[in-house]
Amino acid sequence: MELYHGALDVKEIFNRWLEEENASNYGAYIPFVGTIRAEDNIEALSFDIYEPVLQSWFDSWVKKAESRGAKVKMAHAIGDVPVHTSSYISAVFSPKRRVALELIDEFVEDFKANAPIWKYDVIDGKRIYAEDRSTPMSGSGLLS
Amino acid sequence: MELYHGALDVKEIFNRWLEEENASNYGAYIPFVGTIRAEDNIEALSFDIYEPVLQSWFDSWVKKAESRGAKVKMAHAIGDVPVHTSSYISAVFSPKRRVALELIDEFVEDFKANAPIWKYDVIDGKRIYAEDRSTPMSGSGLLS
Amino acid sequence: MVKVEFLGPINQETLEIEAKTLADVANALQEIETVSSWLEKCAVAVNDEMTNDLNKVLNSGDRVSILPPVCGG
Amino acid sequence: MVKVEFLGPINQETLEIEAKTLADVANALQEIETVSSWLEKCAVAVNDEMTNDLNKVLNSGDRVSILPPVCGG
Repeated sequence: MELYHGALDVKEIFNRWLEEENASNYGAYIPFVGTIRAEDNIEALSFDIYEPVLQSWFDSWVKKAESRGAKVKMAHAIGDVPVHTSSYISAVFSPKRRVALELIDEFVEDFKANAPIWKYDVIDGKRIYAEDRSTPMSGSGLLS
Repeated sequence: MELYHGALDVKEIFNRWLEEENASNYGAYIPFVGTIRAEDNIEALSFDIYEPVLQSWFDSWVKKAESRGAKVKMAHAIGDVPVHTSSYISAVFSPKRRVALELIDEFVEDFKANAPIWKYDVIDGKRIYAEDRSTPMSGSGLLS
Repeated sequence: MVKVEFLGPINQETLEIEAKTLADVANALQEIETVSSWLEKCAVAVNDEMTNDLNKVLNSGDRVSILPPVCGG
Repeated sequence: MVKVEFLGPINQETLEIEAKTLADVANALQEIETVSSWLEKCAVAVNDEMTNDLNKVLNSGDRVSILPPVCGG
């Protein structure tokens, strides 16, 4: 798991991950690259991350992938990420195509629902919590 | 659609596709990279392609993707591709994550089933048709 | 005369045959030993367009392609 | 004493409170105006481990984290 301040260097990350698994004999490599769209007059998105829980979440996915013969990787930005640059890359490596296609879908969807990351629109230099696009993590409401 | 003699230059292709769509305002970019696994004593896989029908197949996917606001790209190797190098890259660009994840799955699976490409194991320099891993295209048996 | 070409692993040179429809092509190919066993698992294109219609009318100079089972990627 | 920290957009400094279980934390937080409206949609971690157990026993020095709705990517 890799965290960066500001936008990701997508090429460097993609290329390095490719090289890291060059000799691992995986048949399928599926990265997912998330890029900030220009919409609603935003200048950037901004992210807070709670790293200890993100690391546990990621570690559990490493084990889940291993049990299916696969490997997962991810990188995410902290702080401001301007429009048309990238905040998120995840990837699956697997011997088999079907496992890779299923895993990238599950991994990205669970990331959206349960990775402890908070998103803010940046408009006129102000940081506004993206409440309407945010999802309560599983187990929410315990203290209410 | 891009066809190459021999192994693909994965980094060049990934990076160039990223740049091509840099200003297109897509939020999700999902490439699928297919790499030749070392197994069953093969030295390489080798591919024949019938380009006119492959081009029609690909063009119909371009339209299908467009109707969902997305874009598809693909590259494939012709001839011999050594183990641990790549023969196939396809990619989906889409504004939305769900469309991208669904489309890459459908695109890759339909590619495996209906792209007019024939695969051979290369063992001791001989080219052996991979009959047991091959799938009759839809409409097969018309002349039998 | 139409041209019939055999793609990928089918070990058969291009043929020129008389045929008014794809059904005529089917009848001709079923008589050729090296080819007949492939037909069950082969798809067909006419002038590079895939077809499912055995009654498709052929014109002189048309190209019929025989496509055996595929495995790209 | 346990520490209660509020993550992401919740505008509340870390608190130190007396609590023997998470239920005690719940009772305390429900009394704080800036925090109570968040609780319904927040998940909870104790010492960085997510939990669903309101009866979870807390020891002095434990850290309780309050995690509001997320949106990575």
